[in-house]
Amino acid sequence: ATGPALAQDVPTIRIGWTIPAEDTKYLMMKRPELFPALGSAYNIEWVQFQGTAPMAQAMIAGAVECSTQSALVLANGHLQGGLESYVVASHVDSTPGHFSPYWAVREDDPIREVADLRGKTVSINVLGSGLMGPLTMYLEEGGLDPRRDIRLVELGFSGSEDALRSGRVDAAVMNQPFARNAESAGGVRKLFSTEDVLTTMVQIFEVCSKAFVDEQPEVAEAYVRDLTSAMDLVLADRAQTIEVAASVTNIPVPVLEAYYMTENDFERYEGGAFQFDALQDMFDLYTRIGMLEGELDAQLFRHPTLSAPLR
Amino acid sequence: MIAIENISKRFKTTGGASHLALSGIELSVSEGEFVSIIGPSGCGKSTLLYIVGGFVEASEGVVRVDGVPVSGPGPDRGPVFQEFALFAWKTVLQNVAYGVRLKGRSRAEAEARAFELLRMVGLERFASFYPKELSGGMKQRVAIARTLAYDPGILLMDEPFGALDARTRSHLQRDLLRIWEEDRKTVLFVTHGVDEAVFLSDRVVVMGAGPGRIVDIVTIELERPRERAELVLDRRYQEYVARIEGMIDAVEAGAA
Amino acid sequence: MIAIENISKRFKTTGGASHLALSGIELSVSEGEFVSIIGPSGCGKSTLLYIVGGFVEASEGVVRVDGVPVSGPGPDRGPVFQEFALFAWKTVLQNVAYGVRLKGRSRAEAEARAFELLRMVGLERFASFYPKELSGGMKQRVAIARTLAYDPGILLMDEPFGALDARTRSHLQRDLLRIWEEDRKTVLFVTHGVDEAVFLSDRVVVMGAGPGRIVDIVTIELERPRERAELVLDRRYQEYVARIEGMIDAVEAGAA
Amino acid sequence: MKSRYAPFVLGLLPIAAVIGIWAALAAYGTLPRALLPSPLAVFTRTLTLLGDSEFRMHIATTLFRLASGFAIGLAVGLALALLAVLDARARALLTALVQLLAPIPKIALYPMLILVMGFGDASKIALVAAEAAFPIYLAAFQGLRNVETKLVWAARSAGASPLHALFFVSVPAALPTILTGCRVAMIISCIVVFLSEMISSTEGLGYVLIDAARNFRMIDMFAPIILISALGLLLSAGFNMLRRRLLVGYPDA
Amino acid sequence: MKRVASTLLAVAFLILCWEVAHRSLGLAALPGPFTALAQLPVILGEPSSLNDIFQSLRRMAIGYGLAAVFGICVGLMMGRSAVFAHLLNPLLMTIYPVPKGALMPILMIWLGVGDMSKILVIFLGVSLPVIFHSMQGARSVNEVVVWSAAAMGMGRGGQLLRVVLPSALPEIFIGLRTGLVLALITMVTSEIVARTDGIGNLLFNSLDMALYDRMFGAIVLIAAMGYFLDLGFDRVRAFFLSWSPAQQSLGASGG
Ligand SMILES: Nc1ncnc2c1ncn2[C@@H]1O[C@H](COP(=O)(O)OP(=O)(O)OP(=O)(O)O)[C@@H](O)[C@H]1O
Ligand SMILES: Nc1ncnc2c1ncn2[C@@H]1O[C@H](COP(=O)(O)OP(=O)(O)OP(=O)(O)O)[C@@H](O)[C@H]1O
Ligand SMILES: [Mg+2]
Ligand SMILES: [Mg+2]
Repeated sequence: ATGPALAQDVPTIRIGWTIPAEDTKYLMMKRPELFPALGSAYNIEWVQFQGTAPMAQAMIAGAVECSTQSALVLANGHLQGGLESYVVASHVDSTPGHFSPYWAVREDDPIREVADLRGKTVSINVLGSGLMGPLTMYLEEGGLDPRRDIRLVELGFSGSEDALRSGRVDAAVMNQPFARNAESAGGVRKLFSTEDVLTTMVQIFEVCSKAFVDEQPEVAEAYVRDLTSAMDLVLADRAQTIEVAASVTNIPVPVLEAYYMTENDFERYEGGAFQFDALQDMFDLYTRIGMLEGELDAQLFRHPTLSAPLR
Repeated sequence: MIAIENISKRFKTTGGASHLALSGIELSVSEGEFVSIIGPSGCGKSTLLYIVGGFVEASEGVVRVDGVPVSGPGPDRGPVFQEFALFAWKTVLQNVAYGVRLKGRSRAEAEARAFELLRMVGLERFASFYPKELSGGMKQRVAIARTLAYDPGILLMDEPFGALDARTRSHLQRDLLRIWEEDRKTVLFVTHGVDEAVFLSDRVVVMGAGPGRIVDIVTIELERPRERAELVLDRRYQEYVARIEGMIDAVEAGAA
Repeated sequence: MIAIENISKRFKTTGGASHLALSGIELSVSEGEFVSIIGPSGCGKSTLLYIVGGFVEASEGVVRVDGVPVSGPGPDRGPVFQEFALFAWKTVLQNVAYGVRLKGRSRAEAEARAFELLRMVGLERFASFYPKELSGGMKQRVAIARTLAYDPGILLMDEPFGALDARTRSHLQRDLLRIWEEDRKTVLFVTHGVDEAVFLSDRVVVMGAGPGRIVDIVTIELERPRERAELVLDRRYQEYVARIEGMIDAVEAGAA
Repeated sequence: MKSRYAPFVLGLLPIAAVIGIWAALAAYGTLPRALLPSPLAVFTRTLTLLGDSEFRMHIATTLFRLASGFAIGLAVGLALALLAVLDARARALLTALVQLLAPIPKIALYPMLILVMGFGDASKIALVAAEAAFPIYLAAFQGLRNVETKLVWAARSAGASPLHALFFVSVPAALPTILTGCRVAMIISCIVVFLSEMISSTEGLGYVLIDAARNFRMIDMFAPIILISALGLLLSAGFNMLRRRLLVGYPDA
Repeated sequence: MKRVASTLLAVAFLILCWEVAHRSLGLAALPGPFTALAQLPVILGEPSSLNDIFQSLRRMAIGYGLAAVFGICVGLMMGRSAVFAHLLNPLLMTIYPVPKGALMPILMIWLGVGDMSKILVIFLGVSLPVIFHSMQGARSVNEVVVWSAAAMGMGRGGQLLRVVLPSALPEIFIGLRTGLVLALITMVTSEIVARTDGIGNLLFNSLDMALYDRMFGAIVLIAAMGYFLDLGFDRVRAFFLSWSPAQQSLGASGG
């Protein structure tokens, strides 16, 4: 979208992304013309990753400036990897009245409550992922030790439904868009939801490295401004959002239509505002169950000015 | 009995050309007969032997052994190749014992037989050597011993004594004749030595080149058993040698 | 001038034994001399040639060429190997032209020279063939042509005419002599043919086996240029042949 | 005596050099400390971990998967190559099948393998076997077809059946090539067993590695890597010994 | 002709196996062959997919080319010089078994997340078989042939390039063929961690999104790429090895 003559003077930032549910970034990718600063004040080199952990590593290595992150990876990246960064905007969260990841069992399976999970095979997207927190809480409340009393296997969200139906696992973790597919096909039922443990969970959000923000504050600010307006555009035009998401993720439009931006989807905040309190709650939970070594203050990741919404 | 009926062989070369190596070969070798083939380099002697051995298919014609068309190699026809073709991963002894073991003999029996033949070719001291550790002539002798060891009814020998010194050669000629006289194998023997051919054979086939064909067949009517020292003084022997040498000269002069 | 000084060669065999192939070889060959080596199979003739060529290191002793110790192969010494060792990926013409090109000649020059030598060995019609498409004797002739083509000062020839028929052989003997008489190369020539050795050489070295050693050296005092047809009738020639054959017999009888 | 150890010393030189560069980078480089711990730290950490029985269990699990996967791959690869050499129709079909199947990244089918064969050893062994079989098949097949024909002729004339000639002439003649294929397959197996454990596992060195990576414990990431490298060295040494054993007498041994 | 027939037979056989597996397993992760094949025109109709394929092939060509040159050189030298083999063998054996994915965090610093690291991964994957098979090829060269060249006055380098290389070529081609297969596989897997563009991106994104039809469509595409590359490779090999005695008269030896 920029002339070659101009491109030389314009700084380029490298931004890590994943699929799904980063609609602001998809929009910036696919409709750069909607963002006047993009291409004139700065350029973006998009780098797609598999999961948030590799992106945190890439940020530590200085291979990208900003990326999508989740709470636990951010915390570990800071505590173990020395990653200094700021949370600049929210992507999606789980809140009451919106979608929260949950564990499902087969409809006809006699598993009804925590205790029934003893000795069963339970899947999780990534061993030691953020969802481990709510699961541990749930199991411990029911008197089960997650390390001994169940068999925990790692299985990406996409494989959950198949594994559950084929009997490879007894309880599988569900996330969008796979949850909605499984629900519409029937035969599975919700056992418990993360919402039962944590009412609000920050799911994924945008993080920029401190080095980048300090060195190129104007660029960082322009980026956050664009994220803000992108979120506004996302919320304003559902049809366009779905179209863009479908073209990036290749998920068929009807599938998205069925749940996207409904109450069965995650919450997207106006302007991409970020809930530091919710992040703190999650840190505390992780600390309590031993997934984090020591207390961590969510305010560490808050920049005094650089935080969506920036208009 | 070997009946070679109207054999032709045409090769396709990598260059794309087609090369007629043998044309209309007719020859029949009776049971227990010793036939030598002699002819200029490249006239198709080895190729003819390969066809009789069943290794190479003729482009035309058929070879029958005891009336049965040859369709592949078999233990009735034992070849000794110009290039030796020893098993590099076997010792000299194992190479020679190989064919014997295939006939179902015990290891001990096979090795005893192998030693016998190694003694014959003068290599018993090298039984534990590997082929790469042998001289050219020694490899050739191992190849001969390997084929003789399993006692095929027909021997197809391609210049088997080519790389040997005179004494070893005449030793082996004598031993080959002795073996042949004992159980009258059928032998097809390619050589460049006219004296060797006359000394050993019942008939000598003279081949010419361009394309490979049979020029003449000379029947050697010398009594057996033959003794080299006597034979060289025999007028008939000398005449045979001279006559065949003359033929070859004529053939080659014609070709050149 | 080649000076072979007290050369010994000991091989370690795979079996773990150690095998003395050559022991205390002393020989000096003057510039432009034609020396043949003759001896029983496995007595170390090839090994000796390899050492002079610089392909194999002696266990003891040193070889000097014009006073300089041999430390590796060089274009001053051209070998013709018993196993031919052609470049399988090159046509006959390219094989022969190869060494010439390495001397910096243009492609056209090299091919012209190669054709000349192919004509000499009677293979000009096979210039575009690959080695796998040649008969044994044809390969041997290509190997000879390849070495002669690049015109080394010293020729190291290991049974170069072994796989050839009598006529081709005597042709090539004549051609080799002609080349030699023209520019007096130094030649070390391994052969099993006593007549060949006497016909070609200034001196004939007789080797014995177990371990390989020089038994005697016979100086052939026959005038040059030599003509085969005349020579065979020459008493002195016949005496040389008989004398050397007697020596070899004695050597081998002793070994056996 | 000195010369007996010379190859060994020679081989250690470049490795020592790599470790030296690593140490220098860790000490003076501009790399974040979290990304590149010093070799000393890594080695001591590896030693500590080796003392841990749980860690040793991880090693055992990985080795078991590696060995069984490779063994199956070897058996399948060799068997198919032999079949292809023996029978013209099988050859035509196998050649076409291999052309179609070989380039498929088996790792992409791994999620399906999990569903069919479970999360345990079976799916991982199957993946290793699938990746190991192809290099072995290709090397064995080509090696067997390149065998000097006169050797086979000599054996067939001595009365060897085609099958016997294949096993006792062609296979030994092709052995150097087959062994090279095995060597390649061995290393690929190492990589794949780790990869499979990194993708989905609850035990094994690959899991240790990915778990450390996710939790940014770089030093713990290096421990399995050091062990894989050591395993590679060990396998290479074993392989060379085997090769010397098997290739007695061969001109190129 | 025969080749086409056997390929068609193999394809039919595979489709049959696939269909049977699909029906008997009843997994969403394993759609039927025809559903997957129906995705091909869809995938090929997208400009972004075509770009993916092109980018992958470009990286593969670079990685493969570099690895072939490097692997042949190193392998030949290792095969001809014991010192070289002793020196390099242990290093290679310590480097090669390490999964490159694990090193990504460090590689990213030096090479970034773009082409370089992916090309490196392909390079490592391909050079492995090329090195070892070249080494084997160089080892089994007939010494006397090398001597012949040395006697003509050819230097060490010349011998390696003009004599050892062609002699070892049949064996080197075994390595190059295995390398071709590995190039495709590593090309795809190199795109697991950091995805910019490429056919692996297409494949793994479909996998992550549980778009199995599309994923198998991509797999079919990769297999087809492999098939045609292999076909071309065979032509090249036949061209370079026409002189090789091993390439002829297979009928009799096959027994
Ligand atoms: N690599 C080796 N390892 C062990 N022994 C060897 C090796 N090469 C040759 N020899 C031995 O050295 C001796 C001499 O071999 P050489 O090839 O020089 O004989 P030769 O005189 O050329 O015989 P021929 O006339 O048969 O060619 C033989 O006894 C042979 O067994
Ligand atoms: N594979 C092949 N392709 C093309 N031509 C071939 C092939 N094999 C042999 N020939 C040709 O066939 C002819 C006969 O070869 P053959 O080896 O039978 O000769 P020969 O009589 O044994 O010669 P020699 O005495 O030199 O061994 C030769 O002209 C050779 O060039
Ligand atoms: Mg012949
Ligand atoms: Mg010799």
